[in-house]
Amino acid sequence: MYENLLSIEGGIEELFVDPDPDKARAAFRKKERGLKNKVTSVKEAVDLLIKDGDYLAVGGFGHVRIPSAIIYEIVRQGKKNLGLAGHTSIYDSDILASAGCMDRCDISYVVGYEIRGLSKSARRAFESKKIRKTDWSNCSLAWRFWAGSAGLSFVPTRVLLGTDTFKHSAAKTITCPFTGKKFAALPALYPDVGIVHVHRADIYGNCQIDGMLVSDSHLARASKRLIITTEKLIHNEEIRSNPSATVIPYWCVDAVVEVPYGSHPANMPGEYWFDDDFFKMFLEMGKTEEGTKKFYDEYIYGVEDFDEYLEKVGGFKKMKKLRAQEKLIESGS
Amino acid sequence: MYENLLSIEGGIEELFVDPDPDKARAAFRKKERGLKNKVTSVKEAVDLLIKDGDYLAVGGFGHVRIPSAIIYEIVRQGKKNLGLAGHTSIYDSDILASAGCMDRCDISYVVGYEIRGLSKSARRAFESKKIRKTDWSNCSLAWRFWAGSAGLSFVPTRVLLGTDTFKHSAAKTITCPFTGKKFAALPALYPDVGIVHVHRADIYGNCQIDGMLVSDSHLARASKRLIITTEKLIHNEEIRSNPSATVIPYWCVDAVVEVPYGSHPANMPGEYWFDDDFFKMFLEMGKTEEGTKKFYDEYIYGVEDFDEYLEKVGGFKKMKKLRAQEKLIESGS
Amino acid sequence: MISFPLAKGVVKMPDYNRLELMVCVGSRMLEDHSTVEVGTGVPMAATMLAQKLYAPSIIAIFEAGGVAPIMPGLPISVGDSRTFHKALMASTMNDVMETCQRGMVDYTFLGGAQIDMYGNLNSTIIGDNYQEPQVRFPGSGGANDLGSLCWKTIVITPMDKRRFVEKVNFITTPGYLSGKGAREKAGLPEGTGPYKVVTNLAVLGYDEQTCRMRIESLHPNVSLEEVKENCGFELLEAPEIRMTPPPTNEELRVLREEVDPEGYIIGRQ
Amino acid sequence: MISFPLAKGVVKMPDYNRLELMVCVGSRMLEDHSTVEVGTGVPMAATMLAQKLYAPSIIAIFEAGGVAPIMPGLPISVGDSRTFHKALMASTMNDVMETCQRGMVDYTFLGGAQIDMYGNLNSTIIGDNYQEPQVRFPGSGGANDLGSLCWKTIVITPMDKRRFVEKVNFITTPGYLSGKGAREKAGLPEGTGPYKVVTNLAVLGYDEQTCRMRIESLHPNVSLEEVKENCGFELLEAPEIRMTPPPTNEELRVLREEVDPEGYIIGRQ
Repeated sequence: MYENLLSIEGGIEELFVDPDPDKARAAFRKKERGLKNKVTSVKEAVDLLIKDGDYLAVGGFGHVRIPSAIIYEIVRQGKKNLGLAGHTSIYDSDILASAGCMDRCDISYVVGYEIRGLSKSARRAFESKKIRKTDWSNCSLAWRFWAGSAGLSFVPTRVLLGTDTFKHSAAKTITCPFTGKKFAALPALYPDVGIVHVHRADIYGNCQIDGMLVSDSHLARASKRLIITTEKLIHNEEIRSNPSATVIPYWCVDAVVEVPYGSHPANMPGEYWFDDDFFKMFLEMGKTEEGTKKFYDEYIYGVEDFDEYLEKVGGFKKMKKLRAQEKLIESGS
Repeated sequence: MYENLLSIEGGIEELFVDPDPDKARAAFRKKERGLKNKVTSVKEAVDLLIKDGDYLAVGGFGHVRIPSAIIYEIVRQGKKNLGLAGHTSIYDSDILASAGCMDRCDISYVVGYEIRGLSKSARRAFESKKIRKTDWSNCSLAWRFWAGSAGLSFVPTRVLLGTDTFKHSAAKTITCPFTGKKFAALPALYPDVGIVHVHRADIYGNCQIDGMLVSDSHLARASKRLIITTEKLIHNEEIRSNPSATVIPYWCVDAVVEVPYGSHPANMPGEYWFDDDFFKMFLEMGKTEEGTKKFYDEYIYGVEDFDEYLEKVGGFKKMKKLRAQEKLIESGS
Repeated sequence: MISFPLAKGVVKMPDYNRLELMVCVGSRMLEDHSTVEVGTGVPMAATMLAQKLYAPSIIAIFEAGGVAPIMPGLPISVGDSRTFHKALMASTMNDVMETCQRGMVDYTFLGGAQIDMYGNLNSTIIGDNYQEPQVRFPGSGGANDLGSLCWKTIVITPMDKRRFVEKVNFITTPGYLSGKGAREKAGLPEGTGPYKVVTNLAVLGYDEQTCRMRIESLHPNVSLEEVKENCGFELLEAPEIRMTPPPTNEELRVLREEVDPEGYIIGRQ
Repeated sequence: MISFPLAKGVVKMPDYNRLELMVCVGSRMLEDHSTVEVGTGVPMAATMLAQKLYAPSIIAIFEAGGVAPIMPGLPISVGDSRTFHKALMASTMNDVMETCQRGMVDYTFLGGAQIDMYGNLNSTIIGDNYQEPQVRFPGSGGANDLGSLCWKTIVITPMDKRRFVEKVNFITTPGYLSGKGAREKAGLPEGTGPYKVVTNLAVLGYDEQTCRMRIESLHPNVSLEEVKENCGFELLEAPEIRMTPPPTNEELRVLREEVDPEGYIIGRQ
């Protein structure tokens, strides 16, 4: 039964983040435990908490509930050599990769926009060897976050096995000591910085999210530093009146920024629908390098902050329209 | 780094449940997928879904949110040779063990009533070799449920290691293929029958729980059959109006029974407080075998069903008092 | 062996395009009262059509956590708010995939850029150099997870020699890998694997003994030869090859008016 | 070596019992703004008293999922509704223990039936026959998890030779196991382990070199000899042994009136 114990197979690509749980514990030990007011600005959060070379994990689902304001600010501040967990990473990874902020990526889904097709700008970035790549599946990254949130160095799973996705991952096989069966051991993923956009948070960072969590509760816990943007700041009493709704506790959080419409052009469940026109424009402009450059000049470098960006993309009028679409309210016009 | 791969240490006690994930999958494959009305009675649920020799897992926290009506009915129907996950198992395991329904137990916590002290009746049962025992910790059982809910055969953890709890468990050590570090591998736990008391459920078995879930979302998923008792049946539309609140989906569930006050004498968070007088009486009666026999004769064999039991323990008047205590309402008298 | 008389050159009805055809045929594959984990794109439209016509009680599951929604419109993403609209549960990716891993999900419904005779799917790269490929596709997304863990994998994809290839550039998602028994040997759950491939020309299945792809039914006005010509590997033939019933007016109406009025899927021709 | 003059036979003040003493002394151990995972029994009372007097912002965590409640009264159970009353989060056992496992929890605060010189705790059995013990205690509960995973373990337990033993019958919860380095060798997280033992006679700590238990402060009117006489193994002594300040009137008032008015803990003498 145990003859396989020593015959470990392994993926051949690079493991970007050390899964050692004791090193992670040493980092978590230093995190603030007290209830401190962590409210800050997008600019300051990115400036103070994201360093060149950091490995990032972004919450949401690529074009759903993503922290757009932080992503844009990372580009605006010209952060370099970032790593990224490309976990159903769509607009977020495209913006970072096409701007040249990244040099490595754990990929489960990039380049594609689901039914909107592929992004040319993302393809240019990811087809180049300037971004070192290691492939995974969506849930293998989600399980890697889980293993990190659980303070482990690995988790056994039954995915990846037998495929080139395994070969081009950094997973290894492991034999179950009870059944002798073969599993894919996935290394825990402890991002340097997690970034999550939520519906509501208090000043300490206790967060509520409506709808699917995707992997965000684990991603948030596994991250050594965590930036929260929130549609709304709420009073701590609201958190305490419904403690079952807290999906990310304050102790994971290092910065809280209130950014209404902070996920535009993404869908924010229950709040606003995709900005389809914007995505269409973005994918069209992305077809050429010049178009991409123009997009960044106009929508990122050309604005001071996210509020100015919102005005540029259509302001309150547009937001009202996206809200109506999300709420399934027929427009009168 | 891998010299330890073959030096597996293992606990010496019995592993009561097969952790083979493919055998579990074969059982789960047969479960009903359709939305069927599963509402039934306590009597029928126990009669049809619990067989002599089955291994049970009980939700809640031993004297908090436990499915008392089902526990009593198991005794009333004289089920035999049951196994139990004694996962913070207090009044539930005591009732089953003292009645002679059990012949094996994975123990993390039995016999004790937290600050109320030890139970003599439970001690008589668990100090006898009639119940075969294997020891664990609370979260090692919770993680074993998680591994079951995740369709695995094991999960690595950093508990139990170095102790007699490990020695008298059925855990094994495993070496991480990434770090070479030693972990305790816990075998997945797939109970034959899970039993969970919830605040609200619809007729299909979609469940909502207020407050802490303890391990119930995983316990429910890992169980091959699942009985739900609920304080209140609610319409499916209520479930659909707040899908984030569903903690156990209907497909896990085989029977739904509406049992108001169904956790008495336990605390039902948000609904009613412990019946302290009842626990005092139970622990006092349990001091002698005669007292224990008298308790069963009076409160279990001597009543037809849980409604009759509720009348015996004080009826609406008592329930109103326990509600007031839970709601922190000063009584007028 | 072919049980109906159709020859090449018969005039094709112009009243539906190949995506509409695939969506309609795909929608008939799903058993009512079963669980299906729905991939992005065409499978979403097929599942929604199935719910409206054939399998009102099918339980659609989406990898970001949505379970059994009543979809008010075609989701753009398998993680958007339509995938948990009036759902039975809005959960997490881990919960959904763990549900698949413990054997509770009957079908998964996927797309794919390339497929081989064993149903192995490539959605990662074209080219030999992984770090510098000719084309970078999205990668697995949830496809590897779902194709590994669900009992039966249904693929919907149009058919041509560039897609149906002898050897895929990269096995993103496991089919039967190198043939019978290979999945189990690799460690994948027992008894899982490819089930059907819905294309614009035919419905394909798998030979039980060899796990190789075979032709099971031909779409209206499509000949066996045409199917073979559009496939880069040798296709086996089922003992009896049927004719796929053409899309019905009802299917097309519901698809065009209710499922995808904006033409996100069926307008991509 | 003893820095204050106290002899055996001094009349003890009768104004508090040994449980009140332990709770008051225990309540002073916890640093404000730290995270503490609270075990059942005496630790709950000590933590609640700490919150009211010394560490208003301490973050109490309970193993069933309660995080930072504003407790309206003493919990009877570490899983009851008081442990999440106006809490910051009502979560799961897995979440709480995983939080401990990843190094976010500074202290755990436990009771125990037996303890040895390395701080190993027994709460499982008395007797040599595991399947048929003389006494069956509850078992680990969360104690093994917490004593394995939290950074510092504080134990509160009254002191006598049956409790403080050379060798515990059963190591339920790891202290330093067999001495320095043994935890790490066993696979437990680096840098964790026993921190203090609060008894009715003294506060004990651990010698850094040997990981053996040592006397750090004597309670009012307790002599070094008395402590040693009530211990079944050789106790080391800290370089400087202090006197524990006695329970203050304020501590006793709050404990009796606000924390445990029903005497669940302090009335168990």
